Amino acid sequence: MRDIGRLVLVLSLIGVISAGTLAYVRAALDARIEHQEDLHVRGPALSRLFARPAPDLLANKLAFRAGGREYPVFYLDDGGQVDRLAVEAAGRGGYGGDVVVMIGLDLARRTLIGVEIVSHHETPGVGARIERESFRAQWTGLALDEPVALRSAGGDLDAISGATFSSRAMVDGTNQVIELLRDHADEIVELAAGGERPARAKGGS
Amino acid sequence: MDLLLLVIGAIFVNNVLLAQYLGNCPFCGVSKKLDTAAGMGLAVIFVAVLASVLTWVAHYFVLVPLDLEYLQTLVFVLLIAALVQLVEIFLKKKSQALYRSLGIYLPLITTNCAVLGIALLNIKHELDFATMLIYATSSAAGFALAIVLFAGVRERLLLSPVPPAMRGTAIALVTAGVMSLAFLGFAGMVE
Amino acid sequence: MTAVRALTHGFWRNLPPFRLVLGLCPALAITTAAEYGLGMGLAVTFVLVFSNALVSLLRRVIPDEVRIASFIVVIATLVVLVELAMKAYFYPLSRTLGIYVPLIVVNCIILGRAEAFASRNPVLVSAADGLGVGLGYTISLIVVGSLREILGAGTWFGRPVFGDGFEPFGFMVKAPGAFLCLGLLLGVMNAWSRRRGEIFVQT
Amino acid sequence: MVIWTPAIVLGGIAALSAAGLGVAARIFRVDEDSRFRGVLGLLPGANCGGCGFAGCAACAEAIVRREVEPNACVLGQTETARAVASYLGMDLIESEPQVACRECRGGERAARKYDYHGFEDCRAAMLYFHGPISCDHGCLGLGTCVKVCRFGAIRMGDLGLPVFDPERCVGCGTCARSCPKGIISIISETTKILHWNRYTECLSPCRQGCPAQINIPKYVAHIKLGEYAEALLTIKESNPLPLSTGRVCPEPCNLACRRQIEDEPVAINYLKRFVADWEMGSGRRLHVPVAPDTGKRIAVVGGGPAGLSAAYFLRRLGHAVTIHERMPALGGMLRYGIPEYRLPKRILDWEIEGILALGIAARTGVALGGDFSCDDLRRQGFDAILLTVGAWRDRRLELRPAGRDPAGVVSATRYLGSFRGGDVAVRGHVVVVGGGNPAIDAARTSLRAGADRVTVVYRRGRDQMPANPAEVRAAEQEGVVFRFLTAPTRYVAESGRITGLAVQRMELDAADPVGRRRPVAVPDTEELLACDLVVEAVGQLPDLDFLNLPGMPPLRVTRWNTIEACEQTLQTEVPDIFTGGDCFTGPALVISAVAAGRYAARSIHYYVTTGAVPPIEERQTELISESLFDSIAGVSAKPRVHEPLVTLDDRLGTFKEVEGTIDEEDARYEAGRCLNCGTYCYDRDQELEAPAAGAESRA
Repeated sequence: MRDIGRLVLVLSLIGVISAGTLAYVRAALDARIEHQEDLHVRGPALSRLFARPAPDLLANKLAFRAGGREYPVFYLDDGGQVDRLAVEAAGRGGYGGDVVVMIGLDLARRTLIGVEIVSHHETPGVGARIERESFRAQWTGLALDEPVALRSAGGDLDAISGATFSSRAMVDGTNQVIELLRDHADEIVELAAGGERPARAKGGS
Repeated sequence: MDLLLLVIGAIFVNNVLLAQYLGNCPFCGVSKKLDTAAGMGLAVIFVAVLASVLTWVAHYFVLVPLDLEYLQTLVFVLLIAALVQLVEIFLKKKSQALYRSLGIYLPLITTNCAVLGIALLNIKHELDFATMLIYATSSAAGFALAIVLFAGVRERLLLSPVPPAMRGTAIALVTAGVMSLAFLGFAGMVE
Repeated sequence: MTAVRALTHGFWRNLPPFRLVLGLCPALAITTAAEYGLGMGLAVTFVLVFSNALVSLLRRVIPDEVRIASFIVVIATLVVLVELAMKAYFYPLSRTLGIYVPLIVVNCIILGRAEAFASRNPVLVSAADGLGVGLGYTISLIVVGSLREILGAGTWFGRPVFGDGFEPFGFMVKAPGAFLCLGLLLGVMNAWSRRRGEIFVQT
Repeated sequence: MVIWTPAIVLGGIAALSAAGLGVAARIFRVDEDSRFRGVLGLLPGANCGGCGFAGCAACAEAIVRREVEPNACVLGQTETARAVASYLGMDLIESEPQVACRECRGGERAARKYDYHGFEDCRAAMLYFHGPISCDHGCLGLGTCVKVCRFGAIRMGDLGLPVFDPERCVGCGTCARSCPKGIISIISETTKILHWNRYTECLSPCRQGCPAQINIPKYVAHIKLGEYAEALLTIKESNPLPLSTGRVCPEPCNLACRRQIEDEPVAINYLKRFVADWEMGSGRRLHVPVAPDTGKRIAVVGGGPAGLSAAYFLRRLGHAVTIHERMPALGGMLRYGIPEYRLPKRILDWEIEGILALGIAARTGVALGGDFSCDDLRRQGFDAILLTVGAWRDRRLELRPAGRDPAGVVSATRYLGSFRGGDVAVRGHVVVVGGGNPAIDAARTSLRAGADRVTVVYRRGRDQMPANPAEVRAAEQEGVVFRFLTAPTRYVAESGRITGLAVQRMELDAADPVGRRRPVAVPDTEELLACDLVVEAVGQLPDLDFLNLPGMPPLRVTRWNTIEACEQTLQTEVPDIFTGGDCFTGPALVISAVAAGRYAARSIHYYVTTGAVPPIEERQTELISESLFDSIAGVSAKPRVHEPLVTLDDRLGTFKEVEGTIDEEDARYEAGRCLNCGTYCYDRDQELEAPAAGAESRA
């Protein structure tokens, strides 16, 4: 029995020390990792949506929790007024998993500025064609108040032929954002305008 | 329909060995004979499914609630190592027949990236429990398929006049490349 | 076995993945470009040096039944450290290498060196061995990566090497190209060794 | 806070895993070969699969079962391989090279069952009626081994047989496994030394006939090609004394030679002597490979041919050997029994020097029993003792008046031994009693030492004489008188000095179907031979008196006064004591002693490394009976090379060597007479079919 005690002791000690070290390092690097993630993952999408260099935009970030999900939200508050938002959502049902989209919103005109793909795992050459400018252009100028749908489901958007799953995931992501805005637009604007940072977004990997 | 696509995708299109490059060391080492390759394939299916279940549970019931996802690699690999060793000890004592056909391949699996890879991919794709089971099984089956096919090819290769410098692992890798090219063709089956 | 000899062995005699046909998965998966090869190689080197050193330190403490488990925890800790550091400082690289960074844990070279060498040798020599094998591995990955990048994308470390007229062999950066490239390189190495009259056991 | 949660979680999981493993390891304990654990502990344990086995455990098991070499692990390399090899007490490939070699010497010579035009692969060809050739040992020549070799070490030679490049071969054994005929083996020097003929092998008759089982066709073929070093090394795989045996061996191999069916046997011993002399004349010694040290110490008691041979082979197997010799110099009967004119001492010295140069220690002038005991040897740390004390006690005629020798009567061993310096003067008429080689040696020595007349008295006929016929012939040429069917009856002495020997005519009784025909005295035929010296050469016995001295093991003695030991292993009843040579068999040939030395070395090697001596299955002891060869088609008569005897004038009155060495041209010619036999096949001088068919049609 003493042997087993020794086994347990040695392995758990190694485990404890490992976990402690990692937790410490992780805590020390957390902020940096999140910033890096924003800069490299969301930055390109953001800068294309708002036509500005990404580092300027990343500071205005908040994480909004609704319906059991967390949505990273970036906002522009030129001249003190929060008028434009970019909300990220994971569109479900893609062929290779979630399609993460970033939707630009113009609150004043209540329209969509556009859509950018943050990440996806679609098949190159097939589902990956959702990245094409010509496909995404359909989003620009859509009204913010109604859910969108593919033509096959009675809506206005043309799906990419052969990539229905991928197109559907984009629509799903868009509708999540539209719903979020419908229910919580004021809270978000208030949060952003107040400059009050909510609890930091939990950075997954 | 979705499930069928998932299965075909996992076995053929995204074959663990030939498209995702996972588990190549035993692929080269153990594929010299057909029966060893088959044993290895079965052992991988067995362990990959078991490990997937264990790591999936650990992930969603321990790591996520405690916000410790960054320990994923560490916890998974520890669990898999312990699991494999346990199964081996158990099989050796309880069923000599099963141990002979499967058990001796188990140690190889501790360091088989295919098993850890499948466990990590389950989480990365955010699969639910049932889908995860199917995905893990078919991915591992893809491994088994590839290694068995490859062993067949290698047995024939022994008879072929290969330039001296290319004999052994070198020609095996080139052959694997050709097989991988063939598997690339499956990409058209889905979508 | 002195530290210097341990260090130099990794460069030719034990050069992975060619001489030691181990650690193939990353060698195949992430060598689509020279840069990724360099990144992966350095990550592996870091893990190897420290895992060898730690295992060598702990070799007398760890009981046999949990030897593999303990080594794996040590290695995994180092790998997660690399993973975190890579995310914090080389984010794009960490995204490209993706799942293959955590998979360094099961790279047989690392556990192999830990068991075959570090668990029997003093700390410094073990670390030197890790450095040697790691650097050898890095060089191999860079070579494979360069070849695949130059042929498959027409660039080297991201810089174009051919004129505009060059049509890259897209095939080289895909899976079949990886196997083919590694196989042919191995063949070339064998041919060279044979010319030099070297004899070695190849499995 | 941030640190504690993960620490507890991971610590918990780790503790659970460890507890689970610990408990499981105890509940599900399985007992296994202890060596397996040991080997597994030495392997890296990374379970990478690089070796081709399913994990380190499977690899360890294969190593323990000796299915693969200790260096099977690709990860561990030299350090691991060395550790595993030393743990198992095995030789490591790295330190002792193993190379592939082919046993068949020409499958194309075997009779064909059908023409094969299928897939160029031996294994495929074997599927059709067990291959196109009828010989079980014959190479099919389709080159499967060439294709499977990963190191390019095999190529197809001109003769349609694979040729192995020892420089490239790593001894992996792939070719041996792929050969469907099983005629490729992976062989190290150690395996060659430990190997003895089996009935299941392809063995030429001469190889079966030689007690030492020298691979005669192989070295003869080397000589034919002018590869003298290879030829000599081939001989030295089974015989460390080519210079001596090349001079004194009566060639039992020759009796079996197939060449004599058509003309005369190949002069095998001349060829052996030729290459041995070639080495001595070349001024440098060939390098003889020695296996890495095993750390075992063996004491050899007796430095005669058996002891020297055993010491030589034990040393080549990697053991530390010390020879203990009673006489002031090594060589035993080679030195003290065989006269100078047959084996010059200078040549013997050179040969023994070469053996000792392998790293063998020798203590001379120390007698077992008098100066040291077996217990002393054990105390000095010897792991095994080999007794090769020879047969030094002379049998005596029961003719001595009052049990005392008159002056002028001497035993052959003492007589021959006294001529070491060659300065003993002999006068008058010398009578030698006996018919063995010692008798002839004594007779010819007497002539050279100045005797006026020499008579050999032997109680049976010429054909029953055990001495070499060639020696008898040479002695007659030199003037020795032989009195066959004559037996001594009593000594005639005057004042204590011999003056004559009374002898009686004998005749042989009716042929006994089993035994030798016994001589019976013919009554009333006694006559007196006046003489000045009588040499009794009527046989020798081992002198085993030392066994009764203190500190000696309780060894049993047979009724022939030889040491009792197991025929199969040469191990005595005391496990660490082995024996061999004349003291086990009674007086025999030098080449038999050499063979016994290697045989004892094999047993001792297994005894000190594994603790037990495995028997040799299907060990070949008798000639394999032949029915195929009552004539040899396609072989034309080709005379044997002449005997290189020195002229009679040069021989008499001196102890100069009587036989010369054949020259290179003759050696190549004589080697060309060899039919290069396998068990069933042989080389023809010319093609058989064409002329025969032509002759028939014309007739």
